[in-house]
Amino acid sequence: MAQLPGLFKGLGITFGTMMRTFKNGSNTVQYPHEKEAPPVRARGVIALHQDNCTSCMLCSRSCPDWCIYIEAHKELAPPRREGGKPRQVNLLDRFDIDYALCMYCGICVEVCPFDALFWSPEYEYSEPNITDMLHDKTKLSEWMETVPEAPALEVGADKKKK
Amino acid sequence: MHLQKPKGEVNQLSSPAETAAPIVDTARDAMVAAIRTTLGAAVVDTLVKPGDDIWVRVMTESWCASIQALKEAHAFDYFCFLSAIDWMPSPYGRGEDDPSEPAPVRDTAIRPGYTGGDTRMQMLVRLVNSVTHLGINIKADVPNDSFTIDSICTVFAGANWHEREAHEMFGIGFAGHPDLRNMYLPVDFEGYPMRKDFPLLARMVKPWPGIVDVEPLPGSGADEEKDGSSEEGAS
Amino acid sequence: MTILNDPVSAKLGNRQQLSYIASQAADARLNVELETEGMTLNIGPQHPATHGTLRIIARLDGEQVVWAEPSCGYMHRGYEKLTEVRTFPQVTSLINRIDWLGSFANEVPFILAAEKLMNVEAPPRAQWIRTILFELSRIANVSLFLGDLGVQMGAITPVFLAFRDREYVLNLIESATGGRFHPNFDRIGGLKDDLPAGWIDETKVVMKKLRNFCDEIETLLFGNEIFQSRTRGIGVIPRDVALQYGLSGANLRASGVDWDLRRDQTIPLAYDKVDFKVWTHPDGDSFARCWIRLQETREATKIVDQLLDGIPSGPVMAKVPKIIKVPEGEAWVSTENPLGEMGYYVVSRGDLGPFRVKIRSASFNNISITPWLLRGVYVPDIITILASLYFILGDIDR
Amino acid sequence: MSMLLGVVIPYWGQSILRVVGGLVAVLLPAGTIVYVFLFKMMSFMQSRLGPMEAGPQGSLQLFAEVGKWLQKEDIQPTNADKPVFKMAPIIVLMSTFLLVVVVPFGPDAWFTNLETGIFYALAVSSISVLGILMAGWSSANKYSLLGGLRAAGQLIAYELPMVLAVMGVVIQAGTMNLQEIVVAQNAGSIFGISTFGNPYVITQFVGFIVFMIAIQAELTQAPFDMPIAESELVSGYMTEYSGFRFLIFFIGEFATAGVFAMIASTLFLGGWGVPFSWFGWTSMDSVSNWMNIVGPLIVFTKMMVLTFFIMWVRFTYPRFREDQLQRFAWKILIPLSLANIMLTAVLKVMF
Repeated sequence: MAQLPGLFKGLGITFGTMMRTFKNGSNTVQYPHEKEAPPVRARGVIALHQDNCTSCMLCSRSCPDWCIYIEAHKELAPPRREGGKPRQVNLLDRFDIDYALCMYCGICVEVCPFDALFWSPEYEYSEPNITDMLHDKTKLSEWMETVPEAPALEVGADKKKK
Repeated sequence: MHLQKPKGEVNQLSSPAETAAPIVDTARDAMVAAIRTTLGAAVVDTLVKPGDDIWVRVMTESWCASIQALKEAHAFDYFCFLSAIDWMPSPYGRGEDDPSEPAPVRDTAIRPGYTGGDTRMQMLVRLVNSVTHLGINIKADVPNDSFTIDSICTVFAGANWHEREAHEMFGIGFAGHPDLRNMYLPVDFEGYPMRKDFPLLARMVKPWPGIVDVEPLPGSGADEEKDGSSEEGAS
Repeated sequence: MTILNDPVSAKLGNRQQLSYIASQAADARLNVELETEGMTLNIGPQHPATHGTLRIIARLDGEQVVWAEPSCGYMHRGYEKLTEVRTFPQVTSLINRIDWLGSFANEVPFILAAEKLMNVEAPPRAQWIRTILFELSRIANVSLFLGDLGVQMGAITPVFLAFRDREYVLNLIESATGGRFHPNFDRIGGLKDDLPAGWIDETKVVMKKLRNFCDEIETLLFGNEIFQSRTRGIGVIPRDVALQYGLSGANLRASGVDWDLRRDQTIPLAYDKVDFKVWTHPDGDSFARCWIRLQETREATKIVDQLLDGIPSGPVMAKVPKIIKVPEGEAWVSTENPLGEMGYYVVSRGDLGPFRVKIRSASFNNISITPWLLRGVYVPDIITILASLYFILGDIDR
Repeated sequence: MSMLLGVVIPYWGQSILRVVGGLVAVLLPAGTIVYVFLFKMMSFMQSRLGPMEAGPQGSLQLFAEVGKWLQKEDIQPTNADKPVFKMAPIIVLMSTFLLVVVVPFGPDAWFTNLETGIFYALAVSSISVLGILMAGWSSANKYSLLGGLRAAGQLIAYELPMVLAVMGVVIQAGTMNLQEIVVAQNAGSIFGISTFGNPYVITQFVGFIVFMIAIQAELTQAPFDMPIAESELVSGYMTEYSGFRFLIFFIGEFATAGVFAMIASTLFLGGWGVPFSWFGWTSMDSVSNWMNIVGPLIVFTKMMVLTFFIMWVRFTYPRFREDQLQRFAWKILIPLSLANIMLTAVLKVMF
């Protein structure tokens, strides 16, 4: 085999691959019919947990692309304890992420101090019209259902979360 | 040929660096001393950060000659890059100003970096010795009135494109460069994009979304705390 | 330290010199014999061989190139300017788009430069994982190069094999970082997160597949006599010219310069913990460049394997303030990226963002040699030379 | 062809049969080659499945493609030499039809039985060069021009080894009539063993290899695809073509591959016949009438085997450079085939 000129060995590689594909099937996936599950950490779409959001603007300010728009107003909520003072809370009026601008860096999810933003591996939300790529808070909240549990860490990882 | 650099004491917990013992980098100190002898009066200032790098600032007039001398006498034969630095801070900041309010006053005083400098523009070249792998950063002032300096194309052919880039981005002229055409920009482009006073339009066309604040509670004073307790949690 | 395993070159002796003389002779022959009117051929910006939008204006005499001049800038995104309006954590999301095939490798030198200025060092576990991901992005990048090399020469199968096996590496990068192409996983002081469970075992399996892929490509392409006749003695870059133009990475090592930034500089990455070969080749021709990259991919899989066995346990993030202000100063850090030496000269003014970032990308220097290199070659050789120099448009134009 | 399966066919019937048969003989192999080799074999060699959506296993993909091309706008460059530009693809396809005319498919199933069939085949196969040159010149595109010129240089260089390779067969068979070459192979014997007849692939092995290499170059398939080199010349002479005209080039490319493979199987693999000794046939006259039905299938099978090799090489190898290709043709193939002719002539005289 080693004596064969490279030309014939090359033919062997392509023929071998063909036979392997016949036997073991292809390496490709017939996309609309079968789908590969993206990894748990995949940055597909950002989901918003509205109850946790205090509209602190941190995500909007740390976004490199300026694609998060937040509007909110203050309101008085009933006190937590009986007889306490009414609390002042921020209520979200608008929480939009423009996915036409977003570059999926994940900084907003990371800076959120109240765990209101999550990554979901969902990826099928392309739109024929670019303006539809602006997801409002209702749509972002709907993604919450698809947010997976954080994966277990590899051996040797520091167990306590920072 | 494998240069063992003394590794600087580095603090994992980012406590103040003063506690680290002073490090001596004999190889770099010797190199700087040698360079001072070779270049003589052409050297304006030098800086050695032990275990890190060498900075040498040379006279504008002897820019090309110094680099030639460094290449020939000290075997800095590998041309890494050539660029320029505009030391004038940008009057626009990061483009996060509120357009409805008067623009904040910014400090635009020119404050040069390592090895000093007297002008707004400074050239920066990095050369490496391909055998000892010792690198050197060479700086030179670019005169404020003419923005022109000698080309080093004749010394390092690879500087050709870098000088063209610096020319169109910073507006620096290179005397003796064979072909100072634009590399990236269209021929009729006006202005020098990398100069600090050239506005970045992407940050001008729309206001920063972070400017918007939470609307205050109806009836409360306008000078109430701006956006709740959340910001403190971050800082 | 030069390790040479290429039997043909060993037999031919000082091939680099010989073919350099031959190319000079070809150069002299130009315009002497059979002088014709000539034709200007505009290759690109939309051309299958230019990996994007590089444009090469070539003056031809028949099929021979009289002069050729690349014209870039069709993809200039002004990253140096953009970094000036971003904070340090925001910059990494931007710069991993410079060389989009090996994006994690772009983040590392910048983060190291910022860490150098802040006098912070990532914990050992973070350094090891950084190094593993760095090598994985090298494998992802160069394996595509090996496939693409076939397409540039008209063989269509290698590229599909490359895509097939690169997919495994991208899956690994994605499952660890969350991003297939733009991981944005590196943080000042460490990494965003630790590895997910089971990742190490998966990686070991993939590294075996990749070594197998390298063998396949070696047989399919490098052993092919047609491939050899197309690349041997073509586009010869002698050592001194390579240094003058600032060529780096495999292009420089193919010209016989034994210099690898992974080995030859002290850098807070785990390269000093592993045992690897730095391949060099004396020829300096297209074949040498491609061959070095093939060997480096193999070597990278071995580096990953060694690192996987010895990852220390511990945290992956040093203690850094939540709002990062980098102290005033200047720092230069460069690493041996898939395309060559990639470095950042970071100037900080003690602000949230950098004052000036000079991005020294490998492809810019690697391509700047083309006007010199393309003189006197034939049109098909333009393609093989460009393919063997291996550039990525984002890395030229930044 | 006046009698088929023992039935006398009137002249109008013959004409209809010729037209239909010609179309089938060109288009059917082309379609099969595209589906089996280009869509499926190439995909499997690359660990993928190829088209799967149109029809079972994507078998109707070709019709979808044809439909797509027919819809597309027929773009003609402003500076193009329009009449020449329009005519070029037709000339290329025409040479394919002219070629298939002399291929015998059975004892009586042939379109025309020329005494100098192989001479005619080699002559008309060069017509496609004209079409390619016309396409390259008239497109008003430098890539097309370079591609056209490369094609011309290459096709001329490879005509010669091809003719010389066939010469060995002609000497051995003693005839230029393709029908007689088929009979000579199937009725013949090697050293008295007539079990396999005398397919010239054995005795003319060198000629066979040279012929296959030459048709690989003639068909501009990799490793000789410089005229259409998509990574250098975008698509060479086809760059400016779109829609229906491109479709004609496309059909032409694969139909010519099929027809050349048929000619090669006729010259070297015994064509439509099976070794006559299997059925006790001795000469052309004793061959069963059923061979007129089975023959085309046999030719088709042999053609598919040969095309498999052509395509296998095409999907595996990188391409040569133009000057290397010329050197290969003139310095290796031509001396080789000349030596083959001399050897054949000497052996012919000896035995």
